[in-house]
Amino acid sequence: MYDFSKMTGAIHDWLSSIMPDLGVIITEWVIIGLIFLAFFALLGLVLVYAERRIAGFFQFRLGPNRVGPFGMFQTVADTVKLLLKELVGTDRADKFLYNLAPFFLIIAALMAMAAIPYGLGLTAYNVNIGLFFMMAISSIGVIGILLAGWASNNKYSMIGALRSGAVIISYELSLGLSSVLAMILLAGTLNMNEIVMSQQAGWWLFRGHIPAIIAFIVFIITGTAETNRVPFDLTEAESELGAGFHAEYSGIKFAFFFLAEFVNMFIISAIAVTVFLGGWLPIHIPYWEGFNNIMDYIPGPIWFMIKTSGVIFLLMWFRWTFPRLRIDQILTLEWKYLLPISLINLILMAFIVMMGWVF
Amino acid sequence: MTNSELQVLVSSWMDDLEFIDEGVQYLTVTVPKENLRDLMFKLRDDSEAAFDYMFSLTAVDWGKNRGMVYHLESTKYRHIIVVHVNTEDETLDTISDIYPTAILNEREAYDLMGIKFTGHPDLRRLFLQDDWVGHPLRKDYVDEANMIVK
Amino acid sequence: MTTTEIDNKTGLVTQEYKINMGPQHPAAHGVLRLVLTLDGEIIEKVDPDLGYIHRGIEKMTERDTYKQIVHLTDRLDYLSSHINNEAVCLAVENALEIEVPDRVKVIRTIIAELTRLASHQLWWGVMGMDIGALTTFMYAFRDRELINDIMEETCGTRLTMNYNKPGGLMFDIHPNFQKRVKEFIKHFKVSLPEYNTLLSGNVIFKKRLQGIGYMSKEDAIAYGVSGPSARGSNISCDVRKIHPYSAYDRVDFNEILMEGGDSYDRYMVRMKEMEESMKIIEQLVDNIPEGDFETKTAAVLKLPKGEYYQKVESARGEFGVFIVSDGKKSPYRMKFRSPGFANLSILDKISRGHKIADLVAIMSSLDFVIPDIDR
Amino acid sequence: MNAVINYFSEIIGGFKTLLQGMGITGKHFFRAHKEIITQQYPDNRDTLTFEDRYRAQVYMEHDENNEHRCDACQTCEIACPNGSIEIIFDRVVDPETGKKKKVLDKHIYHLGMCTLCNLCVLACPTEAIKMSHEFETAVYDRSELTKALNKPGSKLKES
Amino acid sequence: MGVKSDMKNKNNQDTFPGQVIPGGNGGNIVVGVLDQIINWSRSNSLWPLYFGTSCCAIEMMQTGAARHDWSRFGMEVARPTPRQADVIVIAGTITNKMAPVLRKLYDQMAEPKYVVAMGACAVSGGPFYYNSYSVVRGADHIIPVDVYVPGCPPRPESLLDAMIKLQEKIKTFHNSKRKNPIEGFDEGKVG
Amino acid sequence: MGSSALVLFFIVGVFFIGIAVSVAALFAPRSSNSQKLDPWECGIKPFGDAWIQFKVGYYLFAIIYLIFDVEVVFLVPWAVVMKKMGTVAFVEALIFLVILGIGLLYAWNKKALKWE
Repeated sequence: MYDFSKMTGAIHDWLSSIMPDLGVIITEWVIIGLIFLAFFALLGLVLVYAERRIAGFFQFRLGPNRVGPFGMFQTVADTVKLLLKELVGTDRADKFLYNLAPFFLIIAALMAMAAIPYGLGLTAYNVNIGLFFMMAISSIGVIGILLAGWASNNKYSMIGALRSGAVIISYELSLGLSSVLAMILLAGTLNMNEIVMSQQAGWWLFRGHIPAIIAFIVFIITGTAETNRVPFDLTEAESELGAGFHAEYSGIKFAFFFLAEFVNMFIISAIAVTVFLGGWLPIHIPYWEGFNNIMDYIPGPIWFMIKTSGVIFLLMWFRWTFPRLRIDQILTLEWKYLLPISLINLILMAFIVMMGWVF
Repeated sequence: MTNSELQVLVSSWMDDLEFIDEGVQYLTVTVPKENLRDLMFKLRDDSEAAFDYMFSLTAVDWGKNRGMVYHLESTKYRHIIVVHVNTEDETLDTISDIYPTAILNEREAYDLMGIKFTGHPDLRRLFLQDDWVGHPLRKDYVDEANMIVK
Repeated sequence: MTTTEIDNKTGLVTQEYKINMGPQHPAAHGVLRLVLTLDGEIIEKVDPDLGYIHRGIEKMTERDTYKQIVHLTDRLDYLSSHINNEAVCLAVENALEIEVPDRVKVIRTIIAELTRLASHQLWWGVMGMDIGALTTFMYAFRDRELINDIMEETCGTRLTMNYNKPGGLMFDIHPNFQKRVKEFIKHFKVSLPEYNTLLSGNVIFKKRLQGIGYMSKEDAIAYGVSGPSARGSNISCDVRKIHPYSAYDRVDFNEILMEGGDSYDRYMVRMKEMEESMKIIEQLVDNIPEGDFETKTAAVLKLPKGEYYQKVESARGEFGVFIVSDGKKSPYRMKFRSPGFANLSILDKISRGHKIADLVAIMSSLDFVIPDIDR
Repeated sequence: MNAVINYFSEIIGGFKTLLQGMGITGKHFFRAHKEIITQQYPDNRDTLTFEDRYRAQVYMEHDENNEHRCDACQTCEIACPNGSIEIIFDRVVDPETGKKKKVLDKHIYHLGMCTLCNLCVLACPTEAIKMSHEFETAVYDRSELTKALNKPGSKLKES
Repeated sequence: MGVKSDMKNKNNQDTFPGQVIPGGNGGNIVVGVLDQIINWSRSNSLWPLYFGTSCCAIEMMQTGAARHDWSRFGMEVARPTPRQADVIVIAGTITNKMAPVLRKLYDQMAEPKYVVAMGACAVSGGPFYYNSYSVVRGADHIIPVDVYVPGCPPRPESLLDAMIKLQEKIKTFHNSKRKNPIEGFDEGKVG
Repeated sequence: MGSSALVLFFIVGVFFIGIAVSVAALFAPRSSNSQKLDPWECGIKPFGDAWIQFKVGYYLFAIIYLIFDVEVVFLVPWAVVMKKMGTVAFVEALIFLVILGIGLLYAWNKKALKWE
């Protein structure tokens, strides 16, 4: 297992040897900032493209395939177009909040990405309350949606925004309570890297008995709701509200919402992978030593991306299968089903941990 | 019920009904406009007639006067009756409280033919803009701005 | 314009507000405009504002000959264009007492049922989309394309076929017609259960529709609701059964009736109607009688003075053609009784107290085609 | 107790229907390579075929001598429900019989108005006009959609 | 409601095929490199507005569906709000009542914006040109149209052909010399 | 990197949006007309303002949520140390969770979990 902190450490040492401390810090900031920004933008492009292609395959069609090889530059074209599209909004909007809303979404998404462990020693913001931080920061994005919808002074946006309020006050609970809390019980830590390391003997999904599986299912459901995707896409519900909260946003500002949705999907998948599916650890099958050794040669970040894509694919699969829930059903689902199940599940998990029945 | 039986039944209710015999498919009756609502109530509530389903309301401009043609069917007995009512002064009593399906249909008739239904809860234009002049389905309607006649 | 009211439960003052849904809205099924009065998300009143696609077809018919009128009816309810054509042709044929050959009757019936299938497929796809399931749309359109191909082969165009003319059909059927129809039926028998698994059985979908938009039997009759929407409220109103026309008297099919009267029942009526349509086609497609595909008619048809009414069962309900003739080559007054217009009139009543999302579901379950309503 | 059993059976039943739905879409996804029915239009132009009866626009048949069969009888103009066809003709005195005869000058066809209802083609007594498959009709300028169907210099075929 | 009165006047002057005001721009053969990049992105990312009024809308949906699949061109991202859309495909009849709505939607769209008139009704009023009292005889009386595609309704391939022609037109724009197509439109000046 | 990463990512985010928006504002074509700045409401002039006293149906949920969310915060430290503490921690948390659960059931029973 290659520890990327060696590499970053080496870079740090080299930089320290050629420039003063302040210079080192600034250089490192610029490098990290650029890398993450590039990664962020690339992720958006790739995920949008992937979604459109995958949607195509679900529906007996091809999806974008004419711009560049296999249509790979489709989203690039879209981005350039959106960048050079006029920014219109209404004159009735609350200008300040209207312009502020995309910042919330994008910055929250960026910060959440900082705490994700992409590989051993490959975390920009390695903090001992990592998971807690992720939970907290990922709910800030919803404030962006609320702001956008309210500030637009468009009734459809308004309804969309208030719906997002309903979703946030519900699904935060199950997301935090059941799934994540139950897994913290198993791992005994909040540090994302330590959670990953604690799964070297096997993924928590399999080692945590049935409670872990229930926690995973609840996590995926609530995660879909947190990212406002079908079947929980009430905030933009095309057939009901037109475009919902971003109806008044055009051009690049709209692109930010689009981007944030996809990046949030990545973040939720990344958490799921970290907590349940062993993060950047390679797939190991017990008693297949040869196979396991070969798997070890594949670097951690690649494993991480493979697993994350798997979860993202699952979310896309949901999107292209399910109808949308209604607002009261969303609340019912959370309060009458997910939350009680999570509570019981948490007790069960605690019981299992107490008895030491974890393999 | 056959048409002749129906005719006997309907004519037993009131006197001044006229039955049209030529060129019609169904039993067709012309009612004076004062008696329209009475007849409609009877047609709907009478247990033997039981015309509960009004499937068509047509406003017709007959040239000298305008009128409505109501097509009624009974979902129980499946017989059909056609009621004609004509008006000289462009007003008719509404039947929208008897047959709610008439609410929109009478608005349409008002919009396109200009028949005013007294007692209608919400008589506005339905299809055309509020500032439209005239009623296009009338035979004497001319609109040089919007209509090119071939 | 907004009224304030005291919410008794919480003591907070909330405002009613009005919102335009349509004419340009994904759920408007075209250009239906509904002015909604809402309190929060709850619908207080639905006021349909029509006419955004009112083209004055009834006025136009007064200047066209009967043969020319047929193509205008394609544009009324474009999803059951063949059935509309058929209604006009039947009305004219009845008036002129033209007896069309058996072959024509059977072919008309088959194509009418294919049209109904295509219409219901589209409705299913769009209904899924309105509820939020995006893939249904593509599944429905995949199967719809096959019908469109059959139409193109026999009738010459895909959507507005104009295949009927007074006295018969425009062409004879294509030699491949029977083969392709049978292929389609075979294919669709596999697809339809998939539709049911994907959407009808889905728990979210059921929860979204069950108990939503309840329409009582009495209300439905009083508002003149017809077609599958009425049959969902247990009203037997299938014109094909009650006043059979074309070849419907010689085929065996069931009139689907549901007891519940909510959106889900209206949905299920249509799903089961597709099976019945397939049954009708299967019975007829191998038994198309030999004969002529048209009766020779005069170049210009003149209907005798009088009134003629013809009702048919279109995909949305009872479509009627009312002709007042004064003996000239054009009708004196022609009225199309559109099923959607009557079905729309009950929308306000059945959607009050529901939420915006329910309104979309109710509208889908009533299956509007706006040009049919506006004419 | 019943309520509890109902509660859980509802969850499990609901879950099952969701999985069934995912099964359908998943099945099609993993069989996509066989099931994709997309016809890649601009690339398949050479192989694209339509059914014989497909109607895309009206055209007038000309033979190799640039002769058509339209005798300017105006039947199609009368049959057309929406005035898409206008026939401009000259009256020429036939030298043999001495009668005045219509000769087609221009058969004007407004493609932009045509509804492709086929009534003109059915009405035509001489089968001069027919429906073609030429579907790539998009233009930048609406006036290009008004066409003269008879080619310049063409004349009536003597029969 | 200036739109409506304008239209009425225009109809008065009209003799078929009517005064045609083309959509403007385009037609330049040589464009710069930067223009090429911008035009490439714009032409390959035409997001249509959800706008269908009648029969043509069905064929438009058919074009979006699996068989013809305009997502291959990146056009499947149909936007319900005009702020985010690039092209209006006017699929169906435009009536006098709808005309101000269409104009408003067009006005609310963010630049650059394009219009495709699909089907006989949108091109010229089609079957409703004569004898109808409520139909606008061609959508180009309301907004400048870039590409016309006749047919009633045109088959999906025809619409795709129109979209490809629109892409070709966009590829010849000079962005620095770009002129707003709506400028002078109401006064009837050819763009 | 420590918590300075948060500052970094904040700056990066601000720059990202700021640059993109200013590029769009500078180079995108513009037009203006009388209708452009109206809010979009399906192509019709909107009725009045959108900022009204809006009835949100989840007022009670929000309160219950608040209670639960605070409680969940208490549970996080417990979850971390649960493994080490064993039975004592389990029983204590059990009591806590049971009380929470009873609270939920009470709210359920009072029909507070019904969207209106």
